[in-house]
Amino acid sequence: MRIGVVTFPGSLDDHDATRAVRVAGGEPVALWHGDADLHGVDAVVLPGGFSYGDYLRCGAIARFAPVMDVLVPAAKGGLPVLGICNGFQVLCESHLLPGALIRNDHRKFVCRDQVLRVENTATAWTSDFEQGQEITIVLKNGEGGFVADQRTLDELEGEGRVAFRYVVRDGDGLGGRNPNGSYRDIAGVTNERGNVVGLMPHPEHCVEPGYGPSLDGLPFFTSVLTSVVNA
Amino acid sequence: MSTLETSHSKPALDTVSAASGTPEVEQPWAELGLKPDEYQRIRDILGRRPTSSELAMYSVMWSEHCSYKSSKVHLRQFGDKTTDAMREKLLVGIGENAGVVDIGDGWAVTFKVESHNHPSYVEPYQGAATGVGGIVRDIMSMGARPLAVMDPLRFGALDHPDTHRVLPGVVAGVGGYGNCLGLPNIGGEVVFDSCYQGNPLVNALCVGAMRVEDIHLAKASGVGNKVVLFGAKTGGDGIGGVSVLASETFDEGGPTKRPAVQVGDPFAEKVLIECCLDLYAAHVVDGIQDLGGAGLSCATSELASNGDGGMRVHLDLVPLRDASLRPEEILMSESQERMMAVVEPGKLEEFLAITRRWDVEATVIGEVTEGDRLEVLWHDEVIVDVPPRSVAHDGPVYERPLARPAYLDGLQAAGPQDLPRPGTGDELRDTLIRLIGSPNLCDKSWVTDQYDRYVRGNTALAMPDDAGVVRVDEESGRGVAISTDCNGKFAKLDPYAGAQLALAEAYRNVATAGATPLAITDCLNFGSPEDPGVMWQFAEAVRGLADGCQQLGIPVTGGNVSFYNQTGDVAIHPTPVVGVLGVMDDVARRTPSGWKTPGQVIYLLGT
Amino acid sequence: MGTVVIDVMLKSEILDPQGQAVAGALPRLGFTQFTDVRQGKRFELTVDGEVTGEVLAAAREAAEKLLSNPVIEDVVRVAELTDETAGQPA
Amino acid sequence: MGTVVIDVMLKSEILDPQGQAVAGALPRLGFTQFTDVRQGKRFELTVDGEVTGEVLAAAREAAEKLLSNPVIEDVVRVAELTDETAGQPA
Ligand SMILES: Nc1ncnc2c1ncn2[C@@H]1O[C@H](COP(=O)(O)OP(=O)(O)O)[C@@H](O)[C@H]1O
Repeated sequence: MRIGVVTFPGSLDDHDATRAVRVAGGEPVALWHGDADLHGVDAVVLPGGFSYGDYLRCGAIARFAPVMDVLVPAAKGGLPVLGICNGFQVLCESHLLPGALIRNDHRKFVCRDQVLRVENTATAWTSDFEQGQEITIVLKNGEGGFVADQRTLDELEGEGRVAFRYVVRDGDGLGGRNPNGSYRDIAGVTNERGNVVGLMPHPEHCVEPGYGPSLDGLPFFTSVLTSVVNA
Repeated sequence: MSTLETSHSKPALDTVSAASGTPEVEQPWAELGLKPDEYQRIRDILGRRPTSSELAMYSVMWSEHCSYKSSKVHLRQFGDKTTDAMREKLLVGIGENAGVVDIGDGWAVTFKVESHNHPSYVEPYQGAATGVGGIVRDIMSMGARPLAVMDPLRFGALDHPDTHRVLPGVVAGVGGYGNCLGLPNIGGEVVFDSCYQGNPLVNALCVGAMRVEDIHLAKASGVGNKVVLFGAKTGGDGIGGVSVLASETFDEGGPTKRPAVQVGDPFAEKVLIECCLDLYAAHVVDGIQDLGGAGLSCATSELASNGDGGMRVHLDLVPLRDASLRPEEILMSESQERMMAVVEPGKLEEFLAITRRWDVEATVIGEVTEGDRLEVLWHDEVIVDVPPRSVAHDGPVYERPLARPAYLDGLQAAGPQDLPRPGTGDELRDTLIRLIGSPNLCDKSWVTDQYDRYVRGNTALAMPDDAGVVRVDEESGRGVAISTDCNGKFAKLDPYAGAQLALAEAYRNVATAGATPLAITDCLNFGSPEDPGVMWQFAEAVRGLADGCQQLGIPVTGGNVSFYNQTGDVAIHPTPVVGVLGVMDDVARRTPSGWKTPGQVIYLLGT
Repeated sequence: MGTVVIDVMLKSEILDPQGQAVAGALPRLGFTQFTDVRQGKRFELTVDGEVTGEVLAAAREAAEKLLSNPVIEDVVRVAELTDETAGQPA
Repeated sequence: MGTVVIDVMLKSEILDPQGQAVAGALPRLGFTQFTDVRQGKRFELTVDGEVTGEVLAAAREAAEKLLSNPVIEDVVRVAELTDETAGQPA
């Protein structure tokens, strides 16, 4: 099972994503932004970071990288793609996923251990979770506020395409709000087919005992191995 | 920019031959901060008056900040009091960009703490950001991959309006730059005291690792080897002070505005890190130096001084962001995200292929020459011809007068015995609440949550623990623990003991995390060295630290001195920030602070 | 040498945290007359020659394709930078 | 209801990483005519009534005091938003 991890200039968590694929039992394959070739991989991870510094808008410039020219049609054809944080932003800018990510409502970067609820276990990246399961993974972003117009939001809800939601609880230090101002507490979404998933929090930081707050990130990567076998 | 042609046609270029023929020309050495005897010494070294470019180089390299002229005589103790046993794990000691220690299994670790205090007061965000950027390049230039950063910070009173300008900017700058570089922030300090009101302290530490055989040094050797400048273009950043020179050479109107602040581009630095690591892996780098304070003046003179030949640099080949820059200004520019490498001609093609892959601009601007001179040319005219050692290493050394401050007796006599004590339960409760609610003791997550502590997935401990712990070797789990500490109030009461207390605290924090302490870095933040009282504090603190290191048996491997942290006559508390680094076989076995499960037994150790 | 100015603003239905922060800070500084603030981006693109109709058309295309995200933003202006659009903060 | 536009740009001698990133991306998208790009901020401040001289003066003061950092930025425009300054991206 070969899973590609794309490196853009400014990618930061490509190394972690590679490790997570390996820990889950897959074979990581390094993909380069300037190389318009997926090298026959079975799935792709777009990792976190600040591609091109994210100076214009997060993911806006990475979207035009040569590797995206081959990734976008492949994703439309059913290739499993996971976008984490900056990767999620790239997927939105590429219109593979709806909506956009804007500056956190409190305008600060935030790094914390965050509880999410898994809302959809029918995707290529979530099948090893239980419906409604609560997981704790790392959240770290400056521009993680998920926004879209009302119609799109209603459509996402109606079609069950909200994949993850921030669990908002009293006493978690956020005053009853989600960590970045995302509309309807949306942390991650999927496309209709369920092969493309994007989320702001970072499962790849939660796969090894002793590092990170949990092992709750592992099922993302084991799910895709199963889904590729079953495909 | 259309200014290029005009600047060339200006007749005012001050060449070596012009300088030889015009010994009587008045030069603005005093405005550049040189003392009369220092200027005379430059004339003696050169046997003529310096050119304006040479004057610029000497003035900045002989500044307190670059030459350590007031601190050198004291810092020597760090070497003198280091025994052979303490040196056992030391691969590179004081004198290089950063010290390097052997942590076993063929791994070497380098770490260092530096200050960026004054720039962070002027422009908090960019000052702090470029402070992080600078220390990370220091670590990169040793051949290492940077692993993590830390940020010991000191601010004025929390409720002072200016703190509301400085603190959010500094924290956002440290985070903005470090987060974008993909370096976990694994610790630091946030301390409030009104003594830092006009002089906040922004210290930044970086730790990096490499295989022992991959250590790189800042030296230019091998006649015919190429000198390559790579990374960002050179702009007019941080050359405010040198404008007096430029204005001498401009006929009308003076130079265009030169910014006093540098703006960081963390994306450019991230790309530079990856590019450098690819260059090291391909073995195409013979010597390397980062460009920080004093820019090209520092990089060229240090590389040449540490090497075994001379160096010739064609300054007009330096890629510019602002074409109106004069040669003096190009030599001085503190533009960020630049590096200088020495490359064998046969490896140049491969070197350039790697920089192209990362979209990093690289330009051959000179070569290593026979002989022992550093020559800088501007369109084929020689504008600098100096012995590089005289610029980089043989600057002035001062034994400044010391005097124990008179106020100390009173301060030390006023012990806690005279303080009111809580008498009732209510008073005790009130005291406790005030303590735990005070900005110096309260939870710091409002700061640290703005820093990425997880990136690269090797962080085994970070805030709120007393030491940061990161894995170096992913196979074995071998890694390092680091803590930085200092209590400026203790150091004010007794700088000798205060420095030792800082050392002891950092040492304990590393040890209790489960690591064996190996090495020390320090950032000595003080007032003006021209004040004998401050100089006495400094001397005492260094003596205390050196003695403490000897007792603990671990060496100081590098650090930084920041003087002139004072407003008018009032200096900050002496603040010798000490960083201790320890090693662990497997960082997954580290000990967090704080109990985990009910039923655990609590022991109190020590006296 | 000519310059094209491109202005991009968040759509009015999208939350603008930066604009809100400014709106919150203004009254504290004594500016009570402003009822709302939105923050957007201004780009200045330089060309070597004149700003021709062709250049403006290219700038418009770049604005739509790269400089703005139509999901959240509107391009509100693409124009040659003249002295008058530059304006003088007297 | 009136609106004041305030434009703030980095001083020309200050490094502009944002503009550089855009300048680097444009040629890759086939836009080769642009030789430089600078990125700044645009603020739109709303007032309930007319944009009077007083309002403009207040906006100018707010621009200098809060909306720009004089160490690295210049306020390049403070003006009433009219249809014409709004411009139409045809
Ligand atoms: N407080 C200090 N303790 C130990 N070594 C120091 C201290 N300050 C400076 N040094 C060492 O002196 C040398 C010269 O400083 P350096 O870092 O090269 O200066 P800069 O980086 O400011 O140009 C370095 O090796 C540095 O580690």
